[in-house]
Amino acid sequence: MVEEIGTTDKGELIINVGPQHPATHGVLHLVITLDGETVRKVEPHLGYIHRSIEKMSESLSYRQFIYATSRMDYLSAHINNHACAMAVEKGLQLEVPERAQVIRVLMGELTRIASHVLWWGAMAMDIGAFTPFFHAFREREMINDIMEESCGARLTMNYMVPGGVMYDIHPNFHRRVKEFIAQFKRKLPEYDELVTGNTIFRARTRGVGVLSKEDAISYGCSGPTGRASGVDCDIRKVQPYGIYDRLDFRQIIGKEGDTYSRYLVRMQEMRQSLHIIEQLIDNIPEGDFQAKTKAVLKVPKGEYYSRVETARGDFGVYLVSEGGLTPYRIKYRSPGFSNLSALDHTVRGQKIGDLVAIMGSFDLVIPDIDR
Amino acid sequence: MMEPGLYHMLFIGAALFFIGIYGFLTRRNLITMLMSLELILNSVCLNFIAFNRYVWTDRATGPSMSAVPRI
Amino acid sequence: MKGETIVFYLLAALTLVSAAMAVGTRRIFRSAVYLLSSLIGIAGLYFWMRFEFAAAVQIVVYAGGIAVLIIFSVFLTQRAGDDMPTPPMLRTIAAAGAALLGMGLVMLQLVAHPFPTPAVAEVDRSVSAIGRRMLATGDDGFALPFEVVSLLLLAAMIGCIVIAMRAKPNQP
Amino acid sequence: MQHMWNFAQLTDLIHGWLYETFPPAWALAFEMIIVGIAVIGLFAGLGLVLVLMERKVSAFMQIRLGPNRVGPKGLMQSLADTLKLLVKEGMTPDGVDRFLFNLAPFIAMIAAMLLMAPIAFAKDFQIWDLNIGVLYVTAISSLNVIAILMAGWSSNNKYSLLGAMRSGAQIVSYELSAGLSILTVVVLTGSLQISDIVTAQSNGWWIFKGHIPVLIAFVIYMIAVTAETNRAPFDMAEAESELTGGFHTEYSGMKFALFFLAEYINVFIVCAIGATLFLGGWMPLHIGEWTAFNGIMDWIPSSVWFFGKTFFLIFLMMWFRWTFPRLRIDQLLNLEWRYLLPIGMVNILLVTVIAILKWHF
Repeated sequence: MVEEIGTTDKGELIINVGPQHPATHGVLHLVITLDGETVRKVEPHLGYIHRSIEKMSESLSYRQFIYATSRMDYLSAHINNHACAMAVEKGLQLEVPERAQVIRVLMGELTRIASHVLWWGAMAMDIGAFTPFFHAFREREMINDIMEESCGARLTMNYMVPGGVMYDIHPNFHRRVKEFIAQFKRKLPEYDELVTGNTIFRARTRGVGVLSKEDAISYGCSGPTGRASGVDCDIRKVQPYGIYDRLDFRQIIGKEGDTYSRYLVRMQEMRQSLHIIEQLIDNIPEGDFQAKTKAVLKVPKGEYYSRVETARGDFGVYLVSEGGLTPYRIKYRSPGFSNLSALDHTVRGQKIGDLVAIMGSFDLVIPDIDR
Repeated sequence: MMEPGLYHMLFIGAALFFIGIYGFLTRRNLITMLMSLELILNSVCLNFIAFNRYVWTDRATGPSMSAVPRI
Repeated sequence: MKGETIVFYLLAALTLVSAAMAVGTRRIFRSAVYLLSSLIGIAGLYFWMRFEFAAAVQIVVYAGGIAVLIIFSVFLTQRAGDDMPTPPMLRTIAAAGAALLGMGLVMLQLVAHPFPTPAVAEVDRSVSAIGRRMLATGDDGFALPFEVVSLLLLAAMIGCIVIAMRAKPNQP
Repeated sequence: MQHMWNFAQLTDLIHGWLYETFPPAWALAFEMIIVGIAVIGLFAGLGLVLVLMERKVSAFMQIRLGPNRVGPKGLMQSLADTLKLLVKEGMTPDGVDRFLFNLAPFIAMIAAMLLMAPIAFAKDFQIWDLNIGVLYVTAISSLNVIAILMAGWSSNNKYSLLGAMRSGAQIVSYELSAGLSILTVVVLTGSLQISDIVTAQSNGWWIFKGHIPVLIAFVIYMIAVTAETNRAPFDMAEAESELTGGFHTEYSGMKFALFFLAEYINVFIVCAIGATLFLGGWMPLHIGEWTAFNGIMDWIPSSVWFFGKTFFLIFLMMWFRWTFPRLRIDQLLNLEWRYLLPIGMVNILLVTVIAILKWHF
């Protein structure tokens, strides 16, 4: 490990970016080695918000541990919960009612849009444009309102339970989502106008931070970050879960693997998610929203794995049960951790400004990296 | 104190010049030596301008001349 | 005493004191800042003598150009925060002696030499007059030095480009 | 009606009274004091107005309301902020070069104040109409970079140092373009004096009279001064997402406020110079022989014209700031050296030809 303050023998500057820094969007600590403005090396230092969620889950019941995962990737709380619920359902061999399946996917896709919208604003802010952030929050607020009504919370929803969802959707849900779809369709071109088409933005992102397909695979990059490099890794297509195999949507795959293509992949994904929501919103089947389960869940002895596609990529839950009241061991595979590992490789030789842009395009959520 | 005139300016010029000389002789660092040289150059410019102001006022030689060492 | 006189003495003090501090201080960055303030004092003296153009050029060239250049070279080549070593006592004394001796000799000459007082009315010192003079080819024109300086600058520029070019192939 | 707004009579009155009542030296001293107070008052007032304006403009662009609690419609917000900054503890971190650290904000402030001198705020209302007005502005504004370099270096912080280095490279480069575009108007007018430049536009502003080259010069000027005042999209020196705060990372309290104020005053000054050079300063808009229209335009006081034009340009700069992403440092320098400077150089040749052949109106 290098000395954290000072200069190297070659006269390179060593700078701490973080743990509190506007560009890291959380308590990530990067020790960067600079040659003038050029980044020579990036060393992420983790652990500033490690809450040992995996260990904590071992002492929580099968109903409770799900809620801890909302605090990991808090922007995809629904989708994280979905993965945990699925792992438990696999163990219990529960059949989830159709209505619950549809609601889960609807909520998941709304979450994905909310997450991507926030990322869009934050990335623009990283590159120096403030205004998109506020525009992004206008749409995100609508989704948060929908969530609040149905789930009772705006950020850490804890809505998915083994066997379905916790409550039925709110009567206003249908109308509100319709309003959101109309609004979002109107605003997406505005997003493109404000950021995508901007010459400065393109100059800042095109050809910057190129991650080749091979590197993306070897670093285990998933989600939009991996797909922008051409990796075919959308879990919704590769290993469909829930009702995704019956839905009509495309997996967005980029070519260049640069910051701009990561940007475009996410912009396209928002459109795809909107398309999924449009397919489902008028076809929510009647029926139970939750399968009948016992009051105390006991997952039979065995190992269960479920994976979902969160807004950041491949999220996996590996659950080992000894047949007791709590999981014997839980391991989460979080997309952010693998994506962050590609940062050093991608950033070397770029400028400081690019470091920020690349980090923004990786869409890192720090609690997802530091569990 | 007298009304400031040519002699005052020349005194300042000379003092700057020798402050520059002193710096040039004591420093052993290229950049600081360059800085001392700047002082010397400026004392020359100041003299040009002062002479133009007080002695040969009929021609605008001073500013023009002082532009040359400045470059 | 007139207001102008006070202003003159203030400017003179600023110039000389900061010049002395520029050569005296042991921190190289401070030295650059003192040098700049001395040069701005000189610009003030030019203003005082009603040579506005020369004063403005002085500020443009020194504050905008040379001071920034010096500060950048300090940043790039020196450990700017460290104190510079004090020069050996002998050299300090020798340099001070030489400077004082020279100063004394010059002052003797200055006092002894009577300068002629101007007989002719003041000439137009406006920017356009200076501009005409710079490009005049006549007896007191400055076209030749001007061109020579341009040539020098061109040579310096080409030299810079050559130095900058050489580093290229080594870069990754 | 317009005489009510004519400051010339007021200033003449004060000038005459002072010189009748007191000996010349005292009268001069009193005039200096009056001007000093006026400048400081203007300084503070402009700072308050501009900060509020920035916040309101950004709120407008960002679909929010902006400050709306202190005073009617939040008008007193910047006053409250100033008060807060005044009473805040000014921290000095360990290991800084205390002298330079404390000096830097004042240098920035003094440079901004000195810039006020040659600006013609209204008809015959100018502190110092010196014969090299425009050059003076260029010269003094280059002092600003020294303050930034001092602040950046003395903070003993690498973010500050990087910000200062960026800012130095940026200001020194963009000064060339700004200077060249100022020169186009100087070439057309044949004078560096601000009052001459304004008078030359009595029959039409240079941006209309000077054909396309002056328009190009105006665009280059706006880009270059945006860069010179370190405002987005060229705010490399601050670049809060990269360098947290650039050269003023370590500053707090009143020292920070001084930097902040100096930045806004610099914005005002460059816009005022832009308005003076290209948009006719306090000259009203006249269109050819439309006597009635011109009469109405004349009726609007000259100070309103001046401030209207200046604030329009300031609004333009704020618009840039809240719309564009930030450039990268190498792109920034490329823009200057590869595009703006060559264009400016060719442009000034064109303008010279126009001026010699008297093609302008």
